[in-house]
Order: sequence, then C-alpha cells, then structure tokens
Amino acid sequence: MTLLDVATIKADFPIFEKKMRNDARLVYLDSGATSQKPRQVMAAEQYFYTHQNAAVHRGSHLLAEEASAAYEGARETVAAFLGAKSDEIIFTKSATESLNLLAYSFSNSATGRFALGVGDEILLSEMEHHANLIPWQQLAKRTGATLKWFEVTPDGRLDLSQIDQLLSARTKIVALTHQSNVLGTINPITEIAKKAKEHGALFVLDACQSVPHFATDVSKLGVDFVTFSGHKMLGPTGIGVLWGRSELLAAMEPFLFGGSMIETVTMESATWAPAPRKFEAGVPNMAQAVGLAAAINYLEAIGMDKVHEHEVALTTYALEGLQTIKGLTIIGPTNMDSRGGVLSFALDGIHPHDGCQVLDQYGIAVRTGHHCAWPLMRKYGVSGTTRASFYIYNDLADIDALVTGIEATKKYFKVS
Amino acid sequence: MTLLDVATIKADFPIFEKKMRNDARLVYLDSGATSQKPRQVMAAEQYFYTHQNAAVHRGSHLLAEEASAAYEGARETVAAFLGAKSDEIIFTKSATESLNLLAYSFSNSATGRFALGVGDEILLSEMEHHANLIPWQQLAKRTGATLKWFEVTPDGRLDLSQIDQLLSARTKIVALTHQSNVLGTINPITEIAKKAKEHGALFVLDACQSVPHFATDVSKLGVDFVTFSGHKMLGPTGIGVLWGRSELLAAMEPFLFGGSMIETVTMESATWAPAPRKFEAGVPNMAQAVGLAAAINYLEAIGMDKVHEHEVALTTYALEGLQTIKGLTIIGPTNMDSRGGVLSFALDGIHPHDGCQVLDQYGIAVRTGHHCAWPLMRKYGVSGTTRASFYIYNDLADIDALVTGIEATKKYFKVS
Amino acid sequence: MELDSLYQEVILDHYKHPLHKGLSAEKTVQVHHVNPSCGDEITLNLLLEGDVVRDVTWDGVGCSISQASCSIMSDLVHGKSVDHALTILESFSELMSSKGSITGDEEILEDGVALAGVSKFPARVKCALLGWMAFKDAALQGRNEEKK
Amino acid sequence: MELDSLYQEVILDHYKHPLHKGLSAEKTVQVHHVNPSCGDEITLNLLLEGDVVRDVTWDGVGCSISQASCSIMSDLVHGKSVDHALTILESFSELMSSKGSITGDEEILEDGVALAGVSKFPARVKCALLGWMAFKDAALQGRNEEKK
Ligand SMILES: Cc1ncc(COP(=O)(O)O)c(C=O)c1O
Ligand SMILES: Cc1ncc(COP(=O)(O)O)c(C=O)c1O
Repeated sequence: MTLLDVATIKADFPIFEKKMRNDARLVYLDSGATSQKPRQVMAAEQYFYTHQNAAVHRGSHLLAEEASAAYEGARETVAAFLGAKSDEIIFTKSATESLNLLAYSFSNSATGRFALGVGDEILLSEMEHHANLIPWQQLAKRTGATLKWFEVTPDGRLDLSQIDQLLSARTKIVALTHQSNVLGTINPITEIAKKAKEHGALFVLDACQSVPHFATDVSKLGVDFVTFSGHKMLGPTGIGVLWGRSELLAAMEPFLFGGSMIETVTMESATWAPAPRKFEAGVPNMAQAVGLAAAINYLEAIGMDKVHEHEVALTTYALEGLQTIKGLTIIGPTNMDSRGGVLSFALDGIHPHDGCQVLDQYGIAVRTGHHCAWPLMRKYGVSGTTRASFYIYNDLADIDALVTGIEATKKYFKVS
Repeated sequence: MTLLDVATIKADFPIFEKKMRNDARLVYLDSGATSQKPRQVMAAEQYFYTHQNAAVHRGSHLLAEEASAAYEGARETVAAFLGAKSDEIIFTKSATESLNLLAYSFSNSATGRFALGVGDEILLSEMEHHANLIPWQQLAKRTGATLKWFEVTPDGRLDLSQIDQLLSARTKIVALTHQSNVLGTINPITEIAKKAKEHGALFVLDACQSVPHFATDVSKLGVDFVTFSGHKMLGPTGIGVLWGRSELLAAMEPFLFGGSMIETVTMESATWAPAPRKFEAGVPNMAQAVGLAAAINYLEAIGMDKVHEHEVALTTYALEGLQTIKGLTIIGPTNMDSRGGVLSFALDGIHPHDGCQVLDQYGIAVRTGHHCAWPLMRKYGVSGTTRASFYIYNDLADIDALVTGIEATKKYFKVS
Repeated sequence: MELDSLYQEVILDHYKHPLHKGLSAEKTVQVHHVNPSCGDEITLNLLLEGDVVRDVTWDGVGCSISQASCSIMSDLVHGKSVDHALTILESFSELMSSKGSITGDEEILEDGVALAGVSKFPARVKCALLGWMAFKDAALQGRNEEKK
Repeated sequence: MELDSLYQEVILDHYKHPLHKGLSAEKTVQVHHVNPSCGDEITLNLLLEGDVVRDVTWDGVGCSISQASCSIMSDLVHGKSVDHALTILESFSELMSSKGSITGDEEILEDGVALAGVSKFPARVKCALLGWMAFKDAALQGRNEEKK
C-alpha cells in the first residue's frame, strides 16, 4: 500500500486553496465526473495563447508554424502515452464526441466491416454510460441492427456466463467500458476482445475511467478503438481523444465535414485527407490539445503505476471505512479484485441528494444521481446512488472526512 | 474614420510582446483565421479552473453549483450579445461543429420542414467556406436533394440576378455566409432571408466572419440559424455557438447522444431533454464557454459599432495603400460598400506562398492558400491568394508595414 | 447551520409522512414526470370534477425536498378550482426562483413557505418543482379532457 | 537573411526556367497530386521503358519551392532505373526531414541540395515534396503497368 505524496501534489492544484461552505477545506471526491487541474496544465494553455497562437496547418508564418508544432507535438505525447502511432490519434471535444464520431462514421461508411443491417448485432453491457449506449441505439435505429447486452451480477461484475450466446458471427460491434463509472468494476477487456476478434467484430473501448487512472497500452488490449476525455485526467475541458487502428481509420468515412479535412473540393463533391486530418474538421481545439499533453506529462512524471497503486490504497481504505457504517450498502464490488477508485453506495432512509447536501456543508464533494447510467440504476432497483471517486490529490484524511461526514448526515436526519 | 486606441488594447494581448524572426515586432494580419486572446479571456478560464471547476448540471455540491452558474451565465452573455433567448444558444466546439450539427440533425429529424428528398434543393453560394459547403453536400448525398448555388461576380459580390430561378418552393435550406472570409464581401442577408422565408426555406447563416466584427441581432436578420466560432472573436479555441429559433430547436432531433441530453433512458431507447440541453451531450467545454463570455464582455466594453468603424477605417486605408503597388490585384470589392476587414490579393510573378515567406521575415503574419474556399479560387482562376485580415489590435502602422513588406518582397524576388 | 433553512422540521415531517401518497383508482388524467439530472420520478393522478380539483394522489421516488413538496402541493390544491391552483403554483415558482430574497406568502402557500430555503440552493429548485410541474401538466391535460 | 537559405539562386533559376515542364504526348502513366493546405497542383507524365525512366514531364501551379523541386526532380530521375530513382527520392526525403541538420549529398541530389534550407521551414517541406510524391506514385503504378 503505497500512497503518493499528496501534500506536494495538492500544492499544484490551486482550487484546494478555496474555502468551501462554513470555511471547510475542499474534500473533492468527484473526479469520476471531472478532475481538478494542476497549474502546469493552465500554464501550458496560457503559453500557447501568448506565444504560439495561430490556426494550425493553414499558414506558413512563424506563429502558424509554432502552433502546428505545438498541436502535433500534443498528438505525439498522447500517442506515446497510449503506445499508439501518432496518426492514429484523433482529437475530439470529448469522449462523447469520440463515440458519436464512430457511430456516425460507421453509418457513413456502410461498407465492409462498417456495414450494419437487419440481423446484425451490437453488443453492449448494462453498466454502460449513456455516452456508450445511446449512440449505438441510434446506429441500430438507422441501420436496423439489434442491440444485445451483457447483464451485471448482483456484486457489480459483468455477467459473462452468456458470452457464447451473446457474441456470434452476427456481432458487428462490441462497445464496452473499461471501468464502470458507477461500480468501479474493471472489466476483463483483453479476454472479451479476443473472443470478439474471433467473430470479426469491431471492439470499441470506452476508456473514460481507465486511461486517467492506470497505464493503458492500446497495442496490447486487442481492441480497435479507444475513447476518453481530457477533463477527467487533469486536462482542460473541451478535449477528447479517439484512438483507432490505422487500417480502420483509413477505410472509414469522415464524421464532421469542413476545412482542413479535405484533399480537393468542388461545389458538388469533395475528397478527404488521410487520417487523422480526415476526422478533424475546422480550426481544432489547439490550446486544449496542448493542455492535455501537459496533463499527460504531469501524470507520467508521477507514473501511471503509482497513480493506480495510490487509488487502490485509497479505495481499500474507503471500503473498510464505509462498511463500518450501519445502514450503508456498497453498490459494486466490495473487494479490490479488478476494481478502481470509484465507489457507489446507498444509505438506508436517506436519499442520495439529501445526503450529498449535508456532506457539502463539510466541503465534501460527492456525486449523486444516476451517473448517466440509468439502466444500471434500474437493475439495482435504486433511483440513484452516492458516489465517491478518487484521484492523485486525495488522501486518507479525505476518506476519514467522508466517513465522519456520513455519520453526521445520519445524525442530521436522525437515522440510526 | 474613427480608430480605436490600439496601444491600450494591445497591452491586453500578451502575444504582442513576443519577438518574431529577425527581432521584428508581430504584425498580426491573420485574424480571419483565428484571433489573438486578451489577458481577460485567459484569466476567466483560469478563474473557472481554480474556483469553480466541476461537472455542470450533474451535482448539487458547491463547486457543481458554481460551475453550472458560470456555464449558464456564459450562455446568457452570448444570448444578450445576439439579441436571443438563452435557451436558443447551443454551445458546440466550433462553427464547423455547429454547421454539421444542423446537417445531421436535419437528417435525423427527417419530418416536416427538416425532411429532404429527391427534388428538394439546398441553396448555397460559390463563396462558402468548406464548413458551410461540405456538410450540405453530404446531406444532399444522404437524402437525394440537389445543391444549387449563387455565383459570384468578377468584383466579388454575390450574383443575385438569378435569385428568382434559384430560390423556389423546392428550396428547403438556404445556407450562406454573412461575410466572405476571402473577399470581405458582406452579403445582403435580410433581403435574401426574406425571399427564402416566402418560399418556406430554412435559413442558415454562417456568421464566423460577422459576429466577431459587427453587431449582430438575430431577431432582426430574419434567419433561422446562426453559427460562429469563439476563437475568431478573442475567445478560446474549442468553443462554437449555434443559435436557432426555439420552435425549430424544439422540433429537431439531437445530433450527439450521451449524458445530460436525455430525459429517460432504458437499454433500448431514450427520450430527450428540451433544448439547449438536448444538443449538448456530455460534460461540456465549460471553461471555454466562460472564456467566450469574457471575450464578449471585452468586445462589448469597446462596443461592436466602434469595432466595425475601426475595421472600416483600416480597410479603407489598406485598399488605398495596396492599390499603389504595381502588379497587385485585389480579389474582392475595392470599395467599402458592404465590406469588412478581410482583403485578398494577388501579386504578379510571385506565388502567395513565396510572398508570405518574405513578409514573415518582417514579422508580418498573413494567410495564403485557398482559405478553405477552393471553389471560389477556381472561379477566380487562382490556386490561392494572400489574405490580410484586421481586428481591434491592428493599426495604420500595421498596414504601412504590410505595404512596405510587399514592396520588399517584390525587390527580393526581383519583380518590378 | 445554513442547512437548517433547507431542511425545516415541517419538510422532514412531510417527507416521513407524505400526504396523498399512493395512487387513487379514479382519475381524470395520469402523468409521469422525471428529473433527468437525478433520476427522481413521480406519477400523479388528478381527478377533476368540472373545474374543481377533486383529488390529487401521487407516487414516486425522490429526495426529501421533492417528496415533501409533492405532499404539500397535493394538499394545497385539493378542492380548489384549477385556475386557483395554478395561481398557487405561480406563487410557489416565484418563491423558488427568488434566491432567498422573499419568504413566501403563508396565506397562499401554507406549509409551502417552509420550502423557501430551497431557493438558496439552485441545484435543489428542480427537486421542489417536480411535483408541481407534474400537477400543472395534469391540470392542463385534464381541463382539455373535461372540455371534450 | 535566413530567407536566403530557402531561396537560393539555383532555386529561383529552376522556378523561372523549369525543366521538363509541359506534358509529353507519350506516357506510361499520368498522376495528379495536390497540396490540400495551399491548393498547389501538379500533373505528371511518366514514360517507362522496361525499368528505366525514359521521360518525366509535368505541369501545374505552385510556389517557387514546389516548381523548382519538381524541375530538379524530373531532371534527376531522367534515364535512371526506377529503383535508382527511388533511392534518390529517399535521400531527398531524408534531407527534407532533417530540420537543417544535414546538407544533402551533392553526388546524389545534384541541384537538389539547394533545397536543403527548406527543411528549416516545416510549412514548406510539403511544397518541396509535392513533385517527388507524384513521381513516386507514378513510378509504382508504372512498374505495375509494365509488368502486365
Ligand atoms: C466563413 C467561415 N465559415 C466557417 C469557418 C469555420 O470555422 P471553424 O474552423 O472555427 O469551425 C470559418 C473559419 O475557418 C470561416 O471563415
Ligand atoms: C464511463 C464513461 N463514459 C463516457 C463518459 C462521457 O465523457 P464526457 O462527458 O467527458 O464526454 C463518462 C463521463 O462522463 C464516463 O464516465
């Protein structure tokens, strides 16, 4: 159990200087929704704006040259971080856009492996975030394909018992989350991806809750596409990533159309630049790409393995602490096998929204509600949960504060 | 001819402290591609990250509340700036995304006014930016509709002589730019929109080059949708706007699917929140929206009429100066009737790319190439132009530098 | 504690012992509303007799604020004319958007004034309005039904 | 001036008096390449005789760098075997991506070394490569033609 030096890390995150309600310090346990930003990330964006700002790829003046170098440099940083090739990295505005890009691009392509029709299937799971569910519902609607899904077990795992029925030659796409944003479960991706490959299905990995938290090598996962957001990994808002295998990106039609993604254009038709340009129409989110690269540098300076160890240590401690509370039920795995730093729970007699409000009085920020995973809520028969999620700037004192806060909540609402 | 106090304005833009090649000062004449950013915009983003950063709309803890207030406050700022209602403002990543949103949403809706098919027409112009051309080519391809377009006259105006043939009951969509990003021409939008309305066509205005440069009141233009980018108006990269009439937004299907845009979700289907939420899936580009609001505040403190007057003065002066240069041809209007601060030209015997390279040695940043308006280049029989575009931080000295720079370029390449 | 303005005793009482909870068999119209950001749901039965609210019953899941508000609302509108009920709703909406600047008219809102503190917590205003919006929707639909 | 490393006299000479410009009637294969970021275009005719480049002619619009580079290229590959021509191309590509760290082998590249300065202007590397990439494309296609 090795914890990071949180005091030093926290000093890089100016938001922790802020005083919360009742002069409380900030106990930020909502990194699963969005992470806080270190000075280094803000400084990188600022540096871009004050020294390099110009539209990339379109000019040969000095600023345009420097802006292009900064933006393409950011792409290389992301590629190296993922074990990918540079031209396999596409910048989007968010994981949500990355996933929609895929669903629309598949419809636009509609040939070969991207052709879907009646009888074809898309395989998901009950623990998907809406962003990895509704785009596929819509693709199914457009094409006539059918949705199938893995169920979840009572203890918060993917139920793989039916895998050989669910995955077949009819399966064209498998889209799964690497780590559940509600349960904290880490899914056995390589195992499932191997089976998917045998059936010739494309594998889309929603890595929103994994890439920020543990080392991810796309070349080893056996998947075809990986999507995630910058804002959940210390990066700016407004930046997301799509990684895809070169040969697939080459065969796919674009999603957004406009400047910089073309080869030639007439009034009536157009042809496309090679990937990644083909998928990045318009003046891109340059400063945000540069900010994301700074976030990655920050994480790599710590080391992704250390980040993961830190979160495992915190989560172990939190599971213990929370389970001492009478009337508290963990929703999701209660042990640390294949599990990350996201923890959902229910409290007898106290609605999550009410509980959260009391915790907020102590400066404790947790998330409540359905966490954009409504089908999962229905499965567990709750309208929502309270969720604590951890990152590099959390320490054991934060978890103590949470446990104490929950006890105080129970007292406030006179629940024993 | 009233110029702004450029020295004072420039002091807000740290990039002008940068030394260019050969220790030259920066003469930035590429604002048509992207604008520079004042400290106030960077400070607003930084303030968001250091005092309010949390995922909007999804939490009730203090930071989430403050982040939501900041983000929705930004929406109100944009709405007030455009004379629009708040819930008619949709934040996107760029004008390019806004335009693609429309084209995809129209296909997704496919009923009533949004239904397109064989025999229906989409009316554009030859001076459109690729972003307001290719999405419509693709929509036509998806639906079987036909593209029509206004031609341009030799002096850079929309040729409206055929308007009564081009615009008919078959016209379902008219998509035009307010100001050409190549010619500087300001198109007579209200006049065309009035005719479009008589025929029941939807009118999409590409306001990328107008909203940053002169006052735009959407309630008076008679159009249905307006799109623009933040980065061209002192705002951050990674933020765009779509304005649409409430009743149209209410009737339209969403574009991107995921979190925060839903009403209810099951594994097999979903229903949508009202606009604008319906069109903003995922954790949004919060800091960039806040930055854009700061940019708008900055522009409004100057006054959009003053901004426009300043650019008119600069352009008048530039037209005069440039036309003293032998072998230089202006591509676009040579008078100031309905014309903004974008100026394209050709230089006999010197390819734009070569000319730009010499100017760059003097710290002068101009744009060369087809400016994402390839059909327009073909129309004028050039492979590209050199473009100077002005903004609030430019002064007469910048234009003098440009004229001197062009003379030096001619000398360098021994062209008389 | 600031919180006490949110969770007044009368709110917690309504939460624990909600009025008119449990759906009636008879109804003019039934509506189902959700709060998409937190997942709270309510089903509401409205029984009209001409222009008079004969009965409002409801069921659903939600936080103390949404449940208490629904309980208070259903009791308030009971026996009133639809128009009268809608003016009460208007007063309540005004209170909710007041950001703590007004305390609400007890003559009109009765126990509803206990929800005044909610207006200082913007994220909770939606909770307090859930039941009221469901009622409004039902009332407008119901009135059309009655007119047929 | 830094610029002089880019615009060497020999470049400007080639620009003003380009070699092999104007398309030949006879050809094994014709290709058309564009530089999407600036709009420059080139059409190139390649005439092969077995494995030997009998003739390369071209036409198009472009900046001095792209035109001069095309002129130099067409002269360099003339009469060489396709394999030999492709190794020249490789040397040239290496020079272009050198960011000014090498000066190029004059034995191999002849006038092409005058383009060494381009490698210090990343936005112009594409200009210098336009003709070469067209030639490569034509050579690979042409070789397949010949094999048929
Ligand atoms: C007229 C016009 N339309 C659309 C665009 C596209 O804007 P963006 O690249 O910011 O999406 C631009 C700028 O590039 C433009 O000038
Ligand atoms: C598992 C998962 N997938 C997708 C998303 C969507 O990410 P974003 O909202 O940044 O697009 C999230 C976060 O909200 C998530 O946790």
